[in-house]
Amino acid sequence: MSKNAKQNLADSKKMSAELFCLTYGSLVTELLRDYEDPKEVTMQLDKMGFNMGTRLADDFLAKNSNVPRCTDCRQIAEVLCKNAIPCYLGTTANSSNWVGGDREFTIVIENNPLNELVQVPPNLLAAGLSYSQVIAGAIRGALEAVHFKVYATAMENGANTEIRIRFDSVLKDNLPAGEDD
Amino acid sequence: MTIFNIYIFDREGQCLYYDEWFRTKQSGLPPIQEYQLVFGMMLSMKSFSERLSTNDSNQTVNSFRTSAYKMNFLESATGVKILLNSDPAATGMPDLLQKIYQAWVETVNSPVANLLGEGIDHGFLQSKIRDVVTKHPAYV
Amino acid sequence: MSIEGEKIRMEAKEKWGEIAEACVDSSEVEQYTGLIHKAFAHANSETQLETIGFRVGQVLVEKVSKDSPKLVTELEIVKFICKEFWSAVFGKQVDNLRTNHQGVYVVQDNKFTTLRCFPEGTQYVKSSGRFLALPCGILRGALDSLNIPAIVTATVESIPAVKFQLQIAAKA
Amino acid sequence: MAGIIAIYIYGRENSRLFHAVNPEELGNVCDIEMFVFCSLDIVDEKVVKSNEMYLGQLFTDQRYKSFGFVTNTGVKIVLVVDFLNSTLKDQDVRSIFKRFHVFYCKTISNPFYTIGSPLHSRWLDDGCKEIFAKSE
Repeated sequence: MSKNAKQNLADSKKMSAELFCLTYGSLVTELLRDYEDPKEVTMQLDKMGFNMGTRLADDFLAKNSNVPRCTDCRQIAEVLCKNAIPCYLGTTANSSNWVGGDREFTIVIENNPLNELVQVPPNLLAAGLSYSQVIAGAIRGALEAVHFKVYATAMENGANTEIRIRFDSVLKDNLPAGEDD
Repeated sequence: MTIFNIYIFDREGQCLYYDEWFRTKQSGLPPIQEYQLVFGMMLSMKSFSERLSTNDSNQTVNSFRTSAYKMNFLESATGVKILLNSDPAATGMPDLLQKIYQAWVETVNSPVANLLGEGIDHGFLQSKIRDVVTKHPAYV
Repeated sequence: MSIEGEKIRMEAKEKWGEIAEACVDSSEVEQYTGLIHKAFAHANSETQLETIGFRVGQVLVEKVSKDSPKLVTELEIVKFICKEFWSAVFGKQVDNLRTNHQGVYVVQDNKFTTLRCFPEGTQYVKSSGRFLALPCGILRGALDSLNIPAIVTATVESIPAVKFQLQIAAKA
Repeated sequence: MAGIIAIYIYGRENSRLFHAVNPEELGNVCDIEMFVFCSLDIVDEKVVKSNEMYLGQLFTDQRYKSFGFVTNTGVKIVLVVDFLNSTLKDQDVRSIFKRFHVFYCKTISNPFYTIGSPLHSRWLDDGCKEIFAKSE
């Protein structure tokens, strides 16, 4: 690709990232006008993320055929940090403070682009607004699509966003009637 | 070398898509039963190949072959199952299956499909999949 | 979510249709505000998207116009929107711009970015409206920031081609 | 960049959005305010004639001189500099305005900021520390 074509591509990627973050921010403030209660807005963001996540799983798997099948949380965290989050958020992530026999861990998303230019008012934070909960919802939705039931909550920590994930259970494939596997 | 037909199932075993290119013999079953047969075959294939496995390494069934055809499998972690029936000597099938999976994601799985509720226009999916299959070297 | 939304909205509309005739004065109507809201929620999902877009446009145009030359006349501003702003935000320049020189501009984009997942042709034209509310808001917000109050509407004859009408409000 | 006294940002209808005065000049804030008001009138005059955002020097009295910058969206930035300052080149003033325009863009990108209301952000604060720090 010629130099300025590459430059245009880089610009358009950067601009579409800004467009996405600005639109998301404007959506959050619109929800706050609609629901007034920040906790309710956080739940709406989680639901929205969940619905996106259920479809993102297939989108991600179609684009990354080399991703191994995950069977435990360590592998899930590895795929999230090394493939999924860089692919969709264009930033790096790593997992930390594993407890409960590797069933509970935190994904730390460094310099989360979603809230890079965002200053959430302290009163909203205190009242339970979790600005990046859509990401936690998307992770929960994507993992449910691959039969892992988890709980996920997002917390802001300076420029980073931490997603606390707790594994719940493996969802069995529900077979069509009459098919006894 | 050629590609005979294709089945796509969702996680619950519902046949989302069927298409054929070179098929001279029919199964004699109504389509619904044929789809259930194919889906049941894939589940059974998976389960007994696991039971007979000599070690507990994580394995996937990629295909089974007869003298006349090769049934190629792709199952995504989300449970989407694609079965492509091809000439026994056909090569590059895993790559073709992955491209079909991408075509399915871009149409049926796209945000538009969900919003429109009644599901994406079948022709849209058909044109995409036929385009991918007919352009593949194994398709004569 | 959207299918149930549609069903709920339809039922609410029918129920409101029956009740509406029976209502004699406004006090009676008040009891049904919840029902009315549900019945006409569909419309406000597009207005909400447009409002969201408006704010995005106001900010985006500041960034995009940062490095462009000084824009003075209305035509210069609309051209800037159709070239630099459109390609920065919607990925390509517009395909055609026409004006009647009385404050109405018609902008044609033959492959509009928010409709690219749609199957081409006319089959889904009537449900593409929701996908154009946000871009209309973005354009209205951008024009507003450049001191051009306008009404932005979009029409689709055949996906993915879209015609945007910019009606510039007469200067006070 | 010695001798930077203050920086003021105004919205389209001349509503004040931001101002910062060099900590060493806090004693004469009133004079600075008066000086900026005069500079603002010159901005409105110069905007019509100028064919670029940078308006160059606006106004001067024996103590201060001011430079102006207006964005396409009508946001005005006024920079007040010590009259005796000679080290500050035109290029430096332009780059200050460019940087503050970026800070302005970042600040209004915060979804919780209402357009047209006073600006508060770490970018603007850090920017001011930087331009005021170098002045001896």
